[in-house]
Amino acid sequence: MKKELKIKVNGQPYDLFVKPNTLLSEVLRDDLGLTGTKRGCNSSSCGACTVMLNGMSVKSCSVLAIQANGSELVTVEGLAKGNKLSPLQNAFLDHGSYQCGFCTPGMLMSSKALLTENPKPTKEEMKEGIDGNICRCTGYNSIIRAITAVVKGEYKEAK
Amino acid sequence: MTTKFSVLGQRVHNIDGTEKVTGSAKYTFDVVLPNMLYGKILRSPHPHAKILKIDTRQAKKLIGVKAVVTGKDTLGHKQGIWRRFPELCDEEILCREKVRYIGDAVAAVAAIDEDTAEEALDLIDVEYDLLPAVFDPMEAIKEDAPQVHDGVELNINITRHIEWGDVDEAFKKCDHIREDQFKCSSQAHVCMETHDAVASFGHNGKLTVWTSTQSSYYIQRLLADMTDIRESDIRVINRHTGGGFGSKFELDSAQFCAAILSQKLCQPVKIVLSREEEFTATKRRTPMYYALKLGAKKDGTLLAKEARVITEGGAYTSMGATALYLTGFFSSFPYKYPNYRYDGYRVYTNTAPTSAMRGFGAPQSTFVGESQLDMMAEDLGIDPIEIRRKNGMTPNYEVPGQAFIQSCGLHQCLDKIDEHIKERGKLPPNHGIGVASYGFMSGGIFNWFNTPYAFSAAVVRINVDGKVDVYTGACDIGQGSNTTLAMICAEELGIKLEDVRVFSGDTGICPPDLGAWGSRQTLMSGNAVKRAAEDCKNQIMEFAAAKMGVNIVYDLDIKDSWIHIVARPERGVSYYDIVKEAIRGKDGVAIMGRGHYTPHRKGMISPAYSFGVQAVEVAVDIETGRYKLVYVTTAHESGTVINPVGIEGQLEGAIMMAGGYGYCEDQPMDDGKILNPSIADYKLIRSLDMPETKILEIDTYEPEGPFGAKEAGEGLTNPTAGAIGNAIYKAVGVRINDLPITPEKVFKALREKEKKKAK
Amino acid sequence: MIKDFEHFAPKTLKEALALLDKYQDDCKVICGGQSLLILMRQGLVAPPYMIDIKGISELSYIKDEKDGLKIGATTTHRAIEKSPVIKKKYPVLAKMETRLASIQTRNWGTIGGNVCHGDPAGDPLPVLIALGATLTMAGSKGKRSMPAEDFCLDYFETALEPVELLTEIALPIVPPNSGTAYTKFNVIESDLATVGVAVSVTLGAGDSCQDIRIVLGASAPTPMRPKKAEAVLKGKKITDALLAQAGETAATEADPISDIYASEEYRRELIKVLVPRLTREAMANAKKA
Amino acid sequence: MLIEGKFTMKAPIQKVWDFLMEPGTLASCIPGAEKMEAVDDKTWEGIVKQKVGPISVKLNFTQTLSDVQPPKHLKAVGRGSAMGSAGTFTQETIVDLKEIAGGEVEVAYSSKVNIVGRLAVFGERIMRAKVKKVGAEFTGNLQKKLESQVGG
Repeated sequence: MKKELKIKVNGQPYDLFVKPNTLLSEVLRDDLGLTGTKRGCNSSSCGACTVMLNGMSVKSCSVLAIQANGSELVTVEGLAKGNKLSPLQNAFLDHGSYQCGFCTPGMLMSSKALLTENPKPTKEEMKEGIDGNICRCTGYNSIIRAITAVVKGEYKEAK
Repeated sequence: MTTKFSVLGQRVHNIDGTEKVTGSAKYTFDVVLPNMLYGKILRSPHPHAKILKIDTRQAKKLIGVKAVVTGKDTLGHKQGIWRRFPELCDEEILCREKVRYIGDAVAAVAAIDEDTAEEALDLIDVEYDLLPAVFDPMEAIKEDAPQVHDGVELNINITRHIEWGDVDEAFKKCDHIREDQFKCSSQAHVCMETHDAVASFGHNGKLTVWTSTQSSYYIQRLLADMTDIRESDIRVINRHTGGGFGSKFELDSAQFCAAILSQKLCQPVKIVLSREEEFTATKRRTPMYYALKLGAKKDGTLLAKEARVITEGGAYTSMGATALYLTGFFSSFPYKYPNYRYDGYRVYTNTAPTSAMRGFGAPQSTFVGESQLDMMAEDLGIDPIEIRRKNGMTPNYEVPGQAFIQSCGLHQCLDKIDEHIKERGKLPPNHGIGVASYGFMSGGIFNWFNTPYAFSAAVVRINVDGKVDVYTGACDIGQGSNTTLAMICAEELGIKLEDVRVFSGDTGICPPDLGAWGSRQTLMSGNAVKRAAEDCKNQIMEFAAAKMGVNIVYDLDIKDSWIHIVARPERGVSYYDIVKEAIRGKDGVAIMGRGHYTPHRKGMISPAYSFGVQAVEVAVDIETGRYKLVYVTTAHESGTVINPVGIEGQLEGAIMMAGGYGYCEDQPMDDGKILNPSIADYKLIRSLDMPETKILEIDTYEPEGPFGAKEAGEGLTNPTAGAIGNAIYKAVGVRINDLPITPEKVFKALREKEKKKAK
Repeated sequence: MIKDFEHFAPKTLKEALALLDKYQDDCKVICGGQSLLILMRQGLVAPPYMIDIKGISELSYIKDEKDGLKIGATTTHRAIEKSPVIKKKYPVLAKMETRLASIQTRNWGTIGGNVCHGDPAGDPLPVLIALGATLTMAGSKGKRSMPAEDFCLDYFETALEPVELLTEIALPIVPPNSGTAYTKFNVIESDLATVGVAVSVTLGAGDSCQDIRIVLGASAPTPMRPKKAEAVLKGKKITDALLAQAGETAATEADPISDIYASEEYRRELIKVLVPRLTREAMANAKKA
Repeated sequence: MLIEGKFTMKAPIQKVWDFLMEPGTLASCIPGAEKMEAVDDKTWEGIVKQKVGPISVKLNFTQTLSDVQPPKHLKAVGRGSAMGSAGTFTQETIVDLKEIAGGEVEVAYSSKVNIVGRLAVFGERIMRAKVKKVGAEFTGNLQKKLESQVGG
């Protein structure tokens, strides 16, 4: 039996009806068409589905959609403001912190959650911040360099 | 670093970067078409069995199921990427009579959603007659071993022999000979996007397939082989691909099953392999048993080497035939052996087929070779760097009868690493630095695929506003080839990178290209694009020369979108203005250039080779055997650097992958069953495990490459496992000859060493 | 593929218990679901009814009380990790949490869910047992409590009845001159434990070992206390020789398995190394305290 | 994966053997076995229920004696498929009897178990732990049964 699901995604409120066995990632991708959020595994291991839920990072493949009822979500599509990329997105571009790009949305969301919680992380904290996300292409260090640049204030938040 | 280029060597954003950081990049995984169905594949739970009967009636009755197909619904063709050799085309994909490994496909379902398709799989009843199975190649070559394929003697799929000089005579002249044995493990590619395909066959008889692939052309041709649809009626589209690493250039079960289901229904069918299928039913790195004999003079001069290899082939040939050849060739790398002999045997087993993975046999040969070389150096009392200097390849060296090496910066790399190790100074206790040298090819000169086309071809079109479109069959699988090709085009035309767009990997609009494997695209596709751009440039120049009315002895060039006299750069005209007028002057036809590249007279292997040396520092906990990768420094030369950000990414990414191969990645099996088919159980290096990395780029110029460039992709995967092994030895004095070098193996070796000492 | 189920989201403990009474074996309790959903996606667990207790706010708390610390069962790992009072009074618990899976998992997953999963390789239980924690369970017929070390019965089997919910984890006040340490051995930093060891020590006069609790994770069907090893050290002045003996003893008491991550033999060897190592660390922490 | 065990008991070897050969003795020692029924003198069928934490599995189980060398050696091959297609499992059991001093018989037992399908994916770690335990229980059951029926 479908249940009502009220969520706000990237600032937009939605009123949906979902089956209780639907995962949050499925609602985002299939119902809302926000395909930036990926799925890379079936075991909560890869982090490609990471989104922000009430300001914290979660693996959207490991959260039942109905459990997110009433929450505010941010997906990778919500990072840019209009036509202005966010500091993290610009830093990822400058530092080549992506290759195939499949893990990138999750990496950005984990990085964003880290900086939301802790604007001045140490290098070790940055590594920990993205440790739940697998990237098979970059070797992570370029992602750490991008986060470092943002922390140093090299990129300004778009107004 | 040379500064004569305006675009090459610049730190640029990949041309698809903004799509990737905003989540708008569409992968096959994201493709949704109207009226689309979802497919799932039923796979054999048995390593070796006859299929007696497949009953699909119950599955077909399930509401929402639209079609169920089995091997009987196919044409029964066997496919393989070694198309020139029909006996090596041995894989049906949907098995008709026999399954040969756990994961072999036996049926596929198309349904209205994934859940229904999966439910239907449970309703398919397959009756099997279990056959004796064989899993280890050493067992499979025994007289009484079960036969994986009928009529294949001793299960030997392929043999390879490479020889030059007089090896036996040379060993007699050696002061010291070492014989060592090694075992190289399997490895999974673990692309973040699993294999997937959306196939759409229309009533017009045409098939369109969106798929995550390294070679749209190969998939197009192989699908044509398997379905008897004309090649040109099949359009394969690869836009963004979530990683490949060697796993995605053969026809796979997602592509084939989606295609035949769609053919049957005339509805689009999407199949996305689950992560478990990805681990168990796609190809993987070839495990190898290696026996090496190495002979040297007292002064460290290497006189002879003999390598004997038996590889676990798994159930089918796939690209394993190439891996067998390349591991043999690269076993001589990067040294000047006057006498060398290689014998390789690829053996069929009832395990998942083994094939290409980044490095293609060379990570295995580099691990064993570099480990043994360090042992030899120690035996002879010579410094590891010194023995590499003494024997390392140099520019313009000919590997007898095999290859001609033009550019080679190995010795500069050795110098840099030597300096670096000295700078690191005295290390803390139980730390050690190990080195490994390596080399790799820039694309293969092989045509086992039997393509009638040029290896690479490109079309460049200049539009009226000066914007340039590049059409290439090359595939950008994340390595950034579209950016590299755009940079080459922009450099050649003397325009801005932003003025170039790339259309790639779509067989409907792009000229054929063999695709992204063997580190070939920078050199081969790069040359094709460069030549196509040159063709355009010549046309512009003709018009500009006429327009400017310059003395015919003057040379013209374009730089920063300014067409000018080389001797008087201030005299010129705007590229944009000339393009506008040129098109008008050509009766409105856009400026089009064509280019292609097929290697000729470049030896047997590759037109060019890259080289490097890597130093890995480890820190070992001697009580537990647990060690950490502390620091990895790589001195690397890949000719002219086109995209420095891309090279950094390739290098650091290779360390994650090759460090994993050396340290923790493995696919243990029990009776042919892979025991860790999930990312939870398959251990991958994560950010907290990743070492510090440093790159020392060495300047070289490769005459055969576009603007002097050569490969910088796979070769970087070669050295790390060997360097880790050598570093462990330096740190704590134990040597591990079988990969991966796990803490438990180090612990056991340390205990053995203690015991010996006690005696 | 997750099979269809009916979902209940009770807002209070009472409502939840009533639902448990009603559906008993046919239902499954979900909180963060970080372990459960993996099994459900494999189709290995397919309950017709799910009781979702994530929203029961009365079970999510960290209270510093006179007789010790109380943690509500639905408190997330991340809340524990970042709690100032836990960092101050039970730093080992916060530190343990930083090595549990990933931040995403800790943000959504709960301490109660982890404990009830009964995974012998889980991180929290060895630490909770070392700290002398008591678990409180509620059923519609009332509450009961038991020491954390008695909670696990077998592989993934706990003392929790189908009609009960774990409600609270209580930690006693740490006695003076006490210290606790935890580590897990694994090959990848954030991975599950190949072997986990937690040690709590209370030092007596002359730095002798007045009391000690050693807990092994991933070394037996349940987290376990090698009591003979504890006896080797208890009441004694700790020496290297005694520590080595305790390690040896703990290794024989353990009952580890061989799997793809480690052989049984290697696990025992790790116990031999880690028990002395962690005891030293716990003693150092006790001296700092 | 391989589970091995052995125990000794005081009984004549032939008596132990005869009991082992009785249909269903082996099958009924399998933990969780229910409704074991003989199909013929070498084959029996039944249902095996197993539980690992939250996972409950019900297997249709068939076991066949495949190699019988009285009174010393027997081999039985078992096959189970889970209801609901969670996986299949195969088992090969070898029991060797040996007379040792003092009228005792040593019963050596080894069983090779292989699980495929979703059950196996669930986790090598958990399944292996479970199999080890089931193996130990089987040996325990066998020993108990033999001792109560034949021993003493």
